[in-house]
Amino acid sequence: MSRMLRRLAVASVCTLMLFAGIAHAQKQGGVLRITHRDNPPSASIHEEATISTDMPFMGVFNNLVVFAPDAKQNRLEAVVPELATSWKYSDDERTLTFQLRDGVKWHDGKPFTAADVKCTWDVVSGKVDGKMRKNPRKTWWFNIKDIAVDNPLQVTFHLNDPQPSFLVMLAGGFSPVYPCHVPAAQMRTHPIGTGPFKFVSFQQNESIKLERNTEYWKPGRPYLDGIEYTIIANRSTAVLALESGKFDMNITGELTPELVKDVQSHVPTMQCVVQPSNTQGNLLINRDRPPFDDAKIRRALGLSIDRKAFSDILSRGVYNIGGAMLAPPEGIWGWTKEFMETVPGYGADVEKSREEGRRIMKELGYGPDKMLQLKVSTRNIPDYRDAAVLLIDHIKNVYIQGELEPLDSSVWYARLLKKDYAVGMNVQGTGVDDPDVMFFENYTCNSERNYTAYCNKDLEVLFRKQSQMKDFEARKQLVWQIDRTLQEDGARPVVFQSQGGTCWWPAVKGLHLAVNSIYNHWRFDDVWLER
Amino acid sequence: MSTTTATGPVTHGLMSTVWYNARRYPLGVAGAIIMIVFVLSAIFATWVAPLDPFSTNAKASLAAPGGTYLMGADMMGRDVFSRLIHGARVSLAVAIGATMIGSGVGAAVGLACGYIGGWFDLLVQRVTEVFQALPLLVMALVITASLGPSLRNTIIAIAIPLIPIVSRVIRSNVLSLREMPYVEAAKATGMSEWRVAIIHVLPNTLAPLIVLATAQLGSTILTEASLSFLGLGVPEPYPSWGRMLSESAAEYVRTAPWLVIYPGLAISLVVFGSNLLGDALRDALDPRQRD
Amino acid sequence: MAPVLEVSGLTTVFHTRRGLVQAVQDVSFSVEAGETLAIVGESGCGKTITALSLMRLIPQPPGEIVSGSVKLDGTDLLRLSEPEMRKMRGGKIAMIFQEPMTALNPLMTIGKQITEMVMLHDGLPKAAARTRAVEMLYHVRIPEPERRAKEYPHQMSGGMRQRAMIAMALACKPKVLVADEPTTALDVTIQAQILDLIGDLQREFGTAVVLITHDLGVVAETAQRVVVMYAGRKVEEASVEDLFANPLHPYPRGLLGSIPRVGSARGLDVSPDERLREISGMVPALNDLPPGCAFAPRCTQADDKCRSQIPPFELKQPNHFAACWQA
Amino acid sequence: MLSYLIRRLLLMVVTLFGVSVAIFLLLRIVPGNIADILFDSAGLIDPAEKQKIVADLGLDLPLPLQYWQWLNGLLHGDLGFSYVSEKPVIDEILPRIPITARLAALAMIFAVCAGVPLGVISAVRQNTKLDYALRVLSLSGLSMPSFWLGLLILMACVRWFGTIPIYDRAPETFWAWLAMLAIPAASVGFRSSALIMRLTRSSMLEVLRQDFVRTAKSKGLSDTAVTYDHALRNAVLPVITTIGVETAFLFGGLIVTETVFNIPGVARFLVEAIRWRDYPMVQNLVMFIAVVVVSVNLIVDLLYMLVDPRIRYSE
Repeated sequence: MSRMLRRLAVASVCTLMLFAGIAHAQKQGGVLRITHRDNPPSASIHEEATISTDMPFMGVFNNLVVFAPDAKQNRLEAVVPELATSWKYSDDERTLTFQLRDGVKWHDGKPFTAADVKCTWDVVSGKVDGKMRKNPRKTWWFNIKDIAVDNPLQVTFHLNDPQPSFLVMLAGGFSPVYPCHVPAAQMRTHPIGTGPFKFVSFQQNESIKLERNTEYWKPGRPYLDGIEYTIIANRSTAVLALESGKFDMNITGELTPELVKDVQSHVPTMQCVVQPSNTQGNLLINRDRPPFDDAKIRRALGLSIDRKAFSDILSRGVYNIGGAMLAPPEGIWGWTKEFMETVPGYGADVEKSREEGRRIMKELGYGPDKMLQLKVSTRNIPDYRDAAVLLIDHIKNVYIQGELEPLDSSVWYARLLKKDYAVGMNVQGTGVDDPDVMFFENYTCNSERNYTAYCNKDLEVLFRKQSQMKDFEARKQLVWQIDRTLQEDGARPVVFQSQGGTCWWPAVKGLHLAVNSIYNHWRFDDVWLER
Repeated sequence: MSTTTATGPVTHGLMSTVWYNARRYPLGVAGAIIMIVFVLSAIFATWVAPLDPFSTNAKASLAAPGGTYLMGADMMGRDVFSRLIHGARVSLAVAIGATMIGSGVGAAVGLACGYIGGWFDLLVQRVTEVFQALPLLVMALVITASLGPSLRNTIIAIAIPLIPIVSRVIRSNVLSLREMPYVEAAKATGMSEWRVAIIHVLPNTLAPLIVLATAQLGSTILTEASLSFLGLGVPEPYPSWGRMLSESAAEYVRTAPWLVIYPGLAISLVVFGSNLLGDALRDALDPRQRD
Repeated sequence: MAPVLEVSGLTTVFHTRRGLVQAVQDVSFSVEAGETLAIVGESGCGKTITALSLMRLIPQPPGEIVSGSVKLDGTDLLRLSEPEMRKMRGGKIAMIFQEPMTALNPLMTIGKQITEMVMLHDGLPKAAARTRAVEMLYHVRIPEPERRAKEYPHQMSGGMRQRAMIAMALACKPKVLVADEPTTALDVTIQAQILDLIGDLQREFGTAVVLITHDLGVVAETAQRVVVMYAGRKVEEASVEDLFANPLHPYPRGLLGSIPRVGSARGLDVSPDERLREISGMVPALNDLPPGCAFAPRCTQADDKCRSQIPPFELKQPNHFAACWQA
Repeated sequence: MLSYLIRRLLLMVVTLFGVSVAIFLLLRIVPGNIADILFDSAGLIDPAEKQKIVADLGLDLPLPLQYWQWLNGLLHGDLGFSYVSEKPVIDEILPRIPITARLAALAMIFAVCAGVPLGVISAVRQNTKLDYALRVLSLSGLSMPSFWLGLLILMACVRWFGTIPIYDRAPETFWAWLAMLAIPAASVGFRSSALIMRLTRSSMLEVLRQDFVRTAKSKGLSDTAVTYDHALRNAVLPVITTIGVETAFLFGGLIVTETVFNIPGVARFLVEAIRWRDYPMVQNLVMFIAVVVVSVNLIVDLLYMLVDPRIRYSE
């Protein structure tokens, strides 16, 4: 009864606020409380590749450029200035010059200059050893030839080739400007930025606290007095805590579509968004080890997969189906449905594909009585394991008897490196929805994240070609073709493209999420609390 | 006080002994029945389970209990009931495996300590104290972490902390048995130490060993469940009860509570059964500890 | 002189899983002030149950006193309510147990254990009760009673503990003292001291003593009259002199025979041919008694009558009763 | 008495030394180290960079040297730095101890307050319906995994209150602490209380059969006086020992309970540290646990001496 009343009260207050919101200006004050899913490996965004670090610490920093806060889709056209006031390409599009904002100060009081920009990208592109423990996005910056400090307020990036996507990568949440004078070790534990929020504390497995940067360069911002993340590993506990009103929102993309439905049925006023997390499940097939050195078996394996069933089971049919690039309408570069149906293994009639798969296997001497026995390795994490369990169930249809081999996280990459696996189930995220990021990070011969060591020099030429193309439509067509080749080659067959839910109370205002990435909108300088 | 009760039960063979004890310990019988059902369903899981515990089904995802899915289905559309029955294998394997290894090695160490004594006993005592300075779960946690998650390693991880528990009891038992008149008498007749140990002492430590082992059976199942709950126990593809519970706990406490309730119920019931049986066995075999 | 304690027709049974066990059947006796009555028998003959029945300390269930009366100064203890009986226990009728090692609370000082009782029955304040406790310890000839009162049972020897036990039992000057094998667990040298002590105190306080023992030597030294029990029944009752001189029932005859030179200290004569004669066989299980005389299976003189009919307990000679067809 | 204490303390040192060697070695068998884990979170494979981290942290040094460095630091009060947070270990552990300590204390208080009286009742009313009910209750307490009980409580809270008790920030007042920790403490203490109850019951039954209880009755004491003044004191002796052993066991329960209720205590932290292969953290936490367990056992033994004159005077 009291719960009903409370809900009613909340609902009516929210309705009131909805109307009031139009009339009232943004409100100053309040601490935004967010549930966090796990312990971030460190506070240094440049060293990590997880939303666990990206979301809570993005507010500490600024980029040179960002995606416009209210942009629905993260793309080149949405890039706007941040620490850079403007940018200019040279005529050959091989130099990119940024004018920098004057009077910006780091949280420790030191002034921000062009040297900091050079420092940052010298390190992340691998030109200088910045004492970082790891540098997961080195491949993003393959095109940087040199960075020149023209004067304290002007910096120039010299590129090897024209690259329209360069700005897109600079605009992502994973590309903050780091202070030159702060050592990498400190950035991991007590980051210093120019952003709207200052770092206060990071208690392992407990909480992350940020407070308002009163000297933020953007006048009147941020509105919030601070942001607090509380780490709650158990997802249902986190949801209940959110619903109880102890928190304002949850870490982005962490709720399953099922949970989002549940939350909204209990708290109808809760604002929820389910969107692609730009995370995909894909198969790592060891093509050096028999029998997968035989392209036919790789193909048969690919034909057994019912991507619709993956989507249905893992997300009640919400997950996108596509190739390496995120499928439209959310994704920019993904195949259209029509194109996809022409790709082998993506046909609408799964039974037909499986029939074809069985035929291939029979030719090779396998059958219901002589199943191919193999191990399906995966990380011992529910997301990975669930997908692997489904995979094992699917490949049964083409006479392959898979046995799950869950590996401890500490062992997983070591095994990949040693190529000690037959089939691996892998789940991975990508920071920005862009072919340059996707292809260079995962499919170039020498990338550290190219787990299968798939190496196709001809295709790599095409990677570079598309990267330099200015014409969007033409580039997209090429990307589709590349993606198709990748899937046909079984480089890393993509099984599903995940979506995740984010919920927040209506009192949280000014929050914008993009549809094709969860990593890039957590500056929080426009967000305010209406209560 | 002079005894007024009559002499022991008149036994006419094994069956009547069983029947007599069954009448005396009805709770023990209940425990035995639970354990028998548990063991049988573990052994004959393939025939008992109505559905394939590994087969996924998009249409049955999170089906509520009832109909085809007696205890509902999990997210993958796998039948919870069938998975529980197959999960009994894991629990049984861990319970029997860890208890046997733990009791076997523990008994051997205990006997050796009681008999060899001296520096050996002293050394083992210190090692035992090291083990006892750490909670069982912490010990098992570190061991599974260091060996990696697998059924075999889980068994080892749970068995190792059992060894000192068992060896201590057996040791003190041996020490007291050595002072027993009939053992002294046997020695007086010129029997060798080892003959005495095997003929007179060993059989007499068997009863406390059985009692102790049965009592540990339940706790090993609980430890396995806890390890699995923390993500360090028996991994997929074996459907372990603890892991079934832990994964559902993260997600379905509210949307699909049957995924949390039934695995927990299965664990509790089996441990309850083994405790009942253990109590009855203790009463029957070890009169000194009788209530 | 009227007897202080008059027991008649006392019958105590135990309800066990294997049926009803008749632990004590129709036992009667009486004791006068200052007198010592010994109840003798092998273990399992029901003498301890008799003693506990007098105190109403039979665990209930499974035990039950089904009939009879235990009159203490004319009051039937068996008819008292439990609170009334509590006032009697320790106050009017006290008991000493066989095992001084275990009969005292190991976590309480000796003094406290006596004090507790004195306070309860005589309503004395704590200090006075304590003084009495020390006095009693002095009475039982414990050296340094002040210091000993502060000690715990485990700090004392067996004999000391039994003295303390006696001190406790007699602290409230009970009319009747039930002593259940008070010396069995003690060394022979201590045994005599304890028996002397009981005798001395008995004279001093005029207490009636019911002495339960299996040791005929003890009987000969301390008791005036003897009741012999077998399988829960009285089989013979007589004065010590009469019994030792002329045991009527074959059981006591056997008992006397099994210990040599018994009673020689008091000049009682035991015929040489009856010495060292063992009683073969075992005391029968009380739930599985033979139909006739319970002793018949072990009796060399038993005939068919003995095996089929229970002999009545009757006067065979002046002041000498027995239950035997052959006597 | 003093020599006994010294002997015990020396043995404690030996035990702790053994623990330190054991945990040190166990951790080094673990496949994968902190570098693997760090790279794992970034999805990277780069043996060269990993090697750099390993060298930075001194993990490539010979084991005896690594052990000596740790032990030497430990003896000088320097616990080193966490591999993950790169903060001093002491700063990570210290703030978490009070939370776990409060939870454990509350659980133990609950266990004793519920276990001992119920055990006594069960023993005094042996073989009555109440006794059977209590025995089944205690047995089910021993049979239920504490995390499941915790989850059931959470589910009940969701069902009836629509929300759950969750540790979202440190409570400020004593009562707030109590409110926060009561439910987790009860769910973890239930097992201990069941154990204590069983033990009290059987110990009580045994004591009630002993001669001195009969003596006490023969003195005319009331049942209450016999039960509480004489029997109970003797019956709690083995219970005290169990409380010591159970304190060690309780910690295991705390690991899962802190996980279920999201309490940022030491116990849950240990699991995370193991997961991260954060050697300094795991080593020092385990040592801390061992010190606590060993000390509790010593305290219990001393307490035992205090209560039981037989032991007190024989030493």
